[in-house]
Amino acid sequence: MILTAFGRLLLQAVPVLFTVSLIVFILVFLAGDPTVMMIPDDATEADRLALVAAWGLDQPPHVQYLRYMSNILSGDFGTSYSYGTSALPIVLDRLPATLLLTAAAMVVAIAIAVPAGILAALNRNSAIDLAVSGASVLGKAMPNFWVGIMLILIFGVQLRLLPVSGSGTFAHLILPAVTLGTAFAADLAKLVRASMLETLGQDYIRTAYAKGIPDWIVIGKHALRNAAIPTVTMTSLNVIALLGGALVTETVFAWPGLGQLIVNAIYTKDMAVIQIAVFVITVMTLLVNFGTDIVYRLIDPRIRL
Amino acid sequence: MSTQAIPNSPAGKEPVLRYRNASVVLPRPRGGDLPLIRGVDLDVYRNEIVALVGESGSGKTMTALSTLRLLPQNARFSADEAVLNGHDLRSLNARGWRALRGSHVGIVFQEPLSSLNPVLTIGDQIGEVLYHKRGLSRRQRRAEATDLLARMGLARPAQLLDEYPFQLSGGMRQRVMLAIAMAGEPALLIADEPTTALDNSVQAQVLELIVSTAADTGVGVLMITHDLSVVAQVADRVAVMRHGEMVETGDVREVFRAPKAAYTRHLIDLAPRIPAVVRDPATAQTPPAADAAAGTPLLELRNVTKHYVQPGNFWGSRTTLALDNVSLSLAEGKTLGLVGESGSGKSSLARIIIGLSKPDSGAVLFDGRDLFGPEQARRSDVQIVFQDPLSSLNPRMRIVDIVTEPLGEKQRLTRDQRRHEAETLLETVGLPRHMISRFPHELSGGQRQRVGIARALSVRPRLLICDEPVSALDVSVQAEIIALLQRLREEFRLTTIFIAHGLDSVYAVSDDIVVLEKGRVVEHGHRDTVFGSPQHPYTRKLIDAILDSDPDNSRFKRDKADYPQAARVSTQLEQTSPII
Amino acid sequence: TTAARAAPRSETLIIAQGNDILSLDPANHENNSTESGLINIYDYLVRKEFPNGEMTFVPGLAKSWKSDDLITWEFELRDDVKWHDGTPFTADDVKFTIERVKADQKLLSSAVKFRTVEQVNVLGPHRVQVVTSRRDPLLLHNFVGNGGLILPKHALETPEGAEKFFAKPIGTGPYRFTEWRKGDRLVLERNPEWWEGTPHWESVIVRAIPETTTRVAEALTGGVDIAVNIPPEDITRVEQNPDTGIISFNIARNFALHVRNEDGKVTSDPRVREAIDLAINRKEIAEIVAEGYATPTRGLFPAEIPGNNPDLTAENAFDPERARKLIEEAGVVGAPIKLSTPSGRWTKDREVSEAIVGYLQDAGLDAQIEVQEWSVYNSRRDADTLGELYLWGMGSYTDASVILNLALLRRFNPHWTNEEFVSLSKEIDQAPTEEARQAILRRAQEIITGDRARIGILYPKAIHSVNNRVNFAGRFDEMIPAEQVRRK
Amino acid sequence: MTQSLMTDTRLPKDTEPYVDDAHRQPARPLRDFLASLLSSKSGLVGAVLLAAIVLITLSADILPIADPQKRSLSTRYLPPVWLERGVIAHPLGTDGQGRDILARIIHGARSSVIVGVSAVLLSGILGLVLGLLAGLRGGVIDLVLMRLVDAILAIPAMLFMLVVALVVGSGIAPLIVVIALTNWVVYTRIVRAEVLRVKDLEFVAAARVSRVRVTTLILRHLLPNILPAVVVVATLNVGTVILTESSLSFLGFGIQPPQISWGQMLADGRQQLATSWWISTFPGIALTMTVFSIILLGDWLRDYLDPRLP
Ligand SMILES: Nc1ncnc2c1ncn2[C@@H]1O[C@H](COP(=O)(O)OP(=O)(O)OP(=O)(O)O)[C@@H](O)[C@H]1O
Ligand SMILES: Nc1ncnc2c1ncn2[C@@H]1O[C@H](COP(=O)(O)OP(=O)(O)OP(=O)(O)O)[C@@H](O)[C@H]1O
Ligand SMILES: [Mg+2]
Ligand SMILES: [Mg+2]
Repeated sequence: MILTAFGRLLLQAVPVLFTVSLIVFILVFLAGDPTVMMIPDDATEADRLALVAAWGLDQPPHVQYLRYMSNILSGDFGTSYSYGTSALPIVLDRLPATLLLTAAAMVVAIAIAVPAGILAALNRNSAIDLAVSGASVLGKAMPNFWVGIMLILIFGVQLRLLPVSGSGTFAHLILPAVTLGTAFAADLAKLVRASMLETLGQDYIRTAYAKGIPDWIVIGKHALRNAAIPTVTMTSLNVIALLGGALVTETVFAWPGLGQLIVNAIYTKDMAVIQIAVFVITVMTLLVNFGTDIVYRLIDPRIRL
Repeated sequence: MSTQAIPNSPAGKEPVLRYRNASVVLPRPRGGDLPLIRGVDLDVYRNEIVALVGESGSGKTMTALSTLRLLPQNARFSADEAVLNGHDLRSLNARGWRALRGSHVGIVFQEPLSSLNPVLTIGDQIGEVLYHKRGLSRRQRRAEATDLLARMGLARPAQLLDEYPFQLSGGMRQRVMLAIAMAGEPALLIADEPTTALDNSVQAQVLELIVSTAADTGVGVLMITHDLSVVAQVADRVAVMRHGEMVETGDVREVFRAPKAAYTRHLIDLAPRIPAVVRDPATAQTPPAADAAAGTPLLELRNVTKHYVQPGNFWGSRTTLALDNVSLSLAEGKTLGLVGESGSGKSSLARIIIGLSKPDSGAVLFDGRDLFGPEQARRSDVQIVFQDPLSSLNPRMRIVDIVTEPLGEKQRLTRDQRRHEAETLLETVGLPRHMISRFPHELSGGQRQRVGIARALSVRPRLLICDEPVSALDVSVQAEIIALLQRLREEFRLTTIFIAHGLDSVYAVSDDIVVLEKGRVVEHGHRDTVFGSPQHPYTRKLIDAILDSDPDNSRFKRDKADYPQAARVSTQLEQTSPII
Repeated sequence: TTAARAAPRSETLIIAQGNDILSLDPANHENNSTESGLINIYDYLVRKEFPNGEMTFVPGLAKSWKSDDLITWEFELRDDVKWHDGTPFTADDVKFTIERVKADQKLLSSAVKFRTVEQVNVLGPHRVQVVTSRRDPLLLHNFVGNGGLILPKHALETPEGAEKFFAKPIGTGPYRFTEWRKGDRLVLERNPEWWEGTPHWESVIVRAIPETTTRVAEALTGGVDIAVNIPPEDITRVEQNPDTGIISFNIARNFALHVRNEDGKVTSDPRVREAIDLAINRKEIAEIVAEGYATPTRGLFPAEIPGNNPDLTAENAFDPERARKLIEEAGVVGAPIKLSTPSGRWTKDREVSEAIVGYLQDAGLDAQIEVQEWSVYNSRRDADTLGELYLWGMGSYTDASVILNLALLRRFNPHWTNEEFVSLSKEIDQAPTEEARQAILRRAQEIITGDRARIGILYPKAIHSVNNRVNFAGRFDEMIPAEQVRRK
Repeated sequence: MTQSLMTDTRLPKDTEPYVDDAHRQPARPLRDFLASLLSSKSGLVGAVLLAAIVLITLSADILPIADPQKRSLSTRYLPPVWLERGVIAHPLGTDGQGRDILARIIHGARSSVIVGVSAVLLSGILGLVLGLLAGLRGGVIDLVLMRLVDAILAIPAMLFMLVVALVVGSGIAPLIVVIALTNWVVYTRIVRAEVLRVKDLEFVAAARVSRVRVTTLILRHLLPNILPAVVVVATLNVGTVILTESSLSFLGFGIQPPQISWGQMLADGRQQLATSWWISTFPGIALTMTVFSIILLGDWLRDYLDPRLP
């Protein structure tokens, strides 16, 4: 079954990657001449044209695209205009930081949302429920950069508990992960609450209660596992959203993830880097979908891969 | 009526369950109380099967759930007396209830799939009862669970432990449920509509099992059902509920022979009976031979084959053969009964005739013209009434629009004409005119199904297909709808195809019967021929599974030995002071 | 790597810049902060310093240099310099560096560096001769700034080439390359064999912190020792913080309005252009928008730049009455006029533009601001579709002669011409003395500002936060060489 | 014995919950709507809040507030009126250019709300059409559309932003277009899933048996049953889009002066968060309240649109 799913993944990947590369190419092409941004202020127009020719940007677009694609097929993923080196390692360099932050943010989100959602569902219409709903609305309504800066001012500057920015140690991870995590926790808590409520109303929960086993087993084993599927779905969607880099949060915390790289590449119209970055994101997205399917299967034996 | 003995109960013994003047009320959101059950008196003794009957919503399930305190949130239970296996239910605290559940009372719910946790193995679901209720070790649990499953008549019980509910058939699931309920060795077993979701033949097996379990372990059984044939077949005593109250209790034979309450009488009148031909083929009427020769049939199917393609594995996909070379014909004005197990292709056939799906090969001739040929027949001459009255009505359309929709947009009816038409149609199906401006969810199940029939009738069809039009309805409503269909059939001179699970009702309404098995027609003939002398073993099996509503004619005989009082020493339950 | 990581915080200098290093190749970037990082790894042949606010060249890898005709230049190189891998530094490396920049069109410095160089001759292991195509009084300027850092021939001319080299580059500078975590930091460690003595810091970290608020927070908490570009409104906070102080100094940058004067634009009328010039209260902008951290001016080059015109001051430049009168005379009262500006590219750029728009409105024009994202802004400028006025903060120049670069003029003021200006651009190469050369440059600035093709507004100052444990005064060229930052 | 089936019900029927439906004719959708809204606490709070915001937005020009663009060097960084140095003329204080925060919030509401609502409308409609197409047609169209959706999700929105800014220019309209261009996939996915769900319900089969036209099938049977889910998502999406605008402002791409938006105020004011907190805090509160009210309204709408709930 896993092989089947993997085969499907490969089948899906080809058309998606192709579509993506074409759209990105068109967009970057429309964004105009990258040399305008590259060339020094005091260079002449002739210098610029020489640069254009050196990069082959004077060719008609379809020729450029075909050349690009055939290079890719022969394993050459292009050279970054701004770094002057191969684009692939530039992108792959950023991947660990992005993946780390994504994972940490998800851990934070789940650690907050799952207990909160369960508590709210078990105490429907109580003060707890209300508090969870209120907090989740707040979490959803506050812009990330604002939350991030507030966290820096409070925990970094005022309390001096945590490092302000950067990466490297576990302490560096906390604030950005919390910034992202709380935003996702808001949505997730509502979802956990809803799916717990739905699950708790199911016949098999009544069966479980009728067995006279402890409540925590009914909730933790019978209900939670069944309520997990939508949670997993949303988590995977969030992971996908984060794979492109949590641009705002990365910028605030000077976190060296993909988001900053991509945005700078977009600003400088660095075609090769944008293409590879989007490729990598697409591949990661497909992998996450694949992983999600496997997790579904582990949670729920009825699901076919 | 506090502690007086209930008539016809085995006197002088302590019952496993004893309710006196029990009631459950639910506070309404805007004040006031909604009584769900009122003043219920009920006794269940060891090795006794008590059937609780009544129409939907009469409070049967509430009564049962109150013995486990699984009532809706906020619901309040009160009683003059409520004793289960020696424990006063009125004074249990949360831990007391937990201790009671599983080890003193076990329950089997109606829907075997949804009542089992879909993501846990069978072994796990039985094992946790064995662990928490009987403290068995891992190895003991496995052995005991295997033994339990084997006792429930399941083949290869050891393997089953590692399987999941979805891998089991309906009957197997219900056996597993029973195993779970019995795992804690309870004194009282509650079975809430344990067979409603099952096929006729599987139903018989499960009932058999419940009866034998009661006989083997001496457990008292409270069996909830609305099917009187089931009651007649298995129950020792019967309790009839209506509107939350107990209207009659008594020995099953007596109740069936001489029902006291008007309501009970009404129910017993509706109870299905085995057609006489089945018991005595001699009573069969010979089919009128003339019919066969009479001209072209209205509907004729020639070698219709239908496959469904489902997404399957890597490259290919799975195909299901839903209809396999089906040929049949139906003369004008006749009713054809279509029977067969679930999944045998009945609905597929209906969808093809109605034009919702295309056959892979074969032809469907309506009035001599090919429905799928180049020159298509008038489709509006064929209409359908669906099984589920709720999902077959658009929840966001008013009844007036629903019933007049088939009249078509081309006809350009004015608002008033439309209204008038709708009112007439409602009247035809016996609904008050004013209902035309309602939405489907504002109607009861029976009313909705009447709307479905009105919609089908709006274009004056010549052929009406009823795909299980009553299986989602209450017994008494079922009878109403079938009676209505009978009447309309004559009134409108309809040719009808009638699909249903209940063979007795199919027999009652049909002229001819077609039996489908795995998409193939295995038998086709006059109803008396098919029921009286079935040729195919499959048909025989179906007919044998019909239960008769006659307590004297029970198939589930059992030994009613006297069991000693609670063999196991019951654990002392934690109690709080009585809440009354 | 481990040495740098293990270096105690007290032995580590951490500098926070607004953006990451763009490249480790000194010839392939056009970015001040990148250069500021790279000067710790590589060395220049000559260095520029600003004693008494005047730019002078001092020895670097070259001990001395001379040229009699401004065509043939001879450099005497140090003979005690070693690359980080121990290989001795020779004249071949200088020749290689210059020729590399000239040869490879893809290198960004290629367009502007060593344009006049015709030949590089190695006269001895530590003597090199550079021959230019014409008299070039500015040749030394080529050896400072982007593209001027000297690279090792032996390490770059391997079959694996540049990509391999720049993965772990070596230089002759005071610090060795340890690690570049892209988007995060450049980590350097002490080069104990440096030719000028043992470097001051055990390790140096150059961090990229794009968000200003975060950079300030890092400075306040001591996470970094120097944080560049502190916004004026945070100055008090930094100063009141017991561990930090503010340094502020002149830099090689100016804010000017570039004016399009082609037919059909309201600014084609010289009266309108003059009115715009007169309408702007530069002192107020400097005082209030820049909180005093800028010098109001009508000029285009700050005083440190050779050839700047000191007469173009903000004195008496503000005359709102006359501005209004001119607008009325020109008959363009209420005429729409658009001022394009980037936002966040230079300190307070948008706020300056907003203030200017306010003055133009006071003068009777219907002025509107048009804010554009930086890369869009560049493309628009290139496509000549910005507003009648646009703000530009030109910088990082070392000489006022860029003003007479006609190609550059065409990129920034495509529709403005002036005969005298064009002839000045031809004369400048023939200027007999430095004095004459600077006179030409002063005249050129007078013409372009007099005709209001460019209207000088401010010379902004750099504002950095510096931790009290270190001393750093700031440099006019905005470089932060780790060696010039000292522990107290 | 088949008699029992023929018999009419002899027992009296249950009393009907509705004795007479006369009061329901004609239907009063508006009254039902309002009644439902008034009886829901969260719905009411959300509606009142949102109505107030919209009302203030609409009357921005006639309210007695300061000119939002008026810069005054003498009034820079004034705190809110209740703090020391605060003045009544600037109740919520002023920013670094002496502009009145309250006036800017009120005027900024307009662009924030316009962007939120129009981007959601535009992407909703686009997503609805494409989702219907994918769900109903299936096959190759479905395959292509869904791969396109995958692709759009992987491509950074900033790229679209940059291209549109270059090709069309910046401003509110391009911003809306860009958000719509990347946002429609959300709706396409939902609509497609809903179509696939509803398509197989029996009432759709019944409509097809009735030979209704395709347009009727879509308009009368599919859409009304799909829209509620879409509407609920859309209400929540409005909040998300308003937040997106603020994030874009943070990155220098949002609504630019002279137009005012909350996102821009928040982003500009973030640097003064430590010194003059009011500059970005009040727009933040306005934004949070708007999103809050929309979420509350969305929650209520979900219940209201479910015909099975009372
Ligand atoms: N959770 C609940 N909240 C409110 N009312 C309820 C709830 N569950 C059941 N009821 C009501 O209680 C009454 C009795 O319900 P109960 O389920 O006992 O009926 P039943 O006889 O088992 O019907 P059926 O044959 O349909 O299962 C019904 O009117 C039902 O509407
Ligand atoms: N749309 C479909 N796609 C794939 N397979 C289908 C589809 N509809 C029916 N089948 C399969 O075709 C077979 C016949 O199904 P059909 O619904 O006709 O049976 P049925 O006799 O009506 O059963 P039931 O009594 O449960 O309604 C079954 O195996 C079913 O799983
Ligand atoms: Mg029930
Ligand atoms: Mg069927």
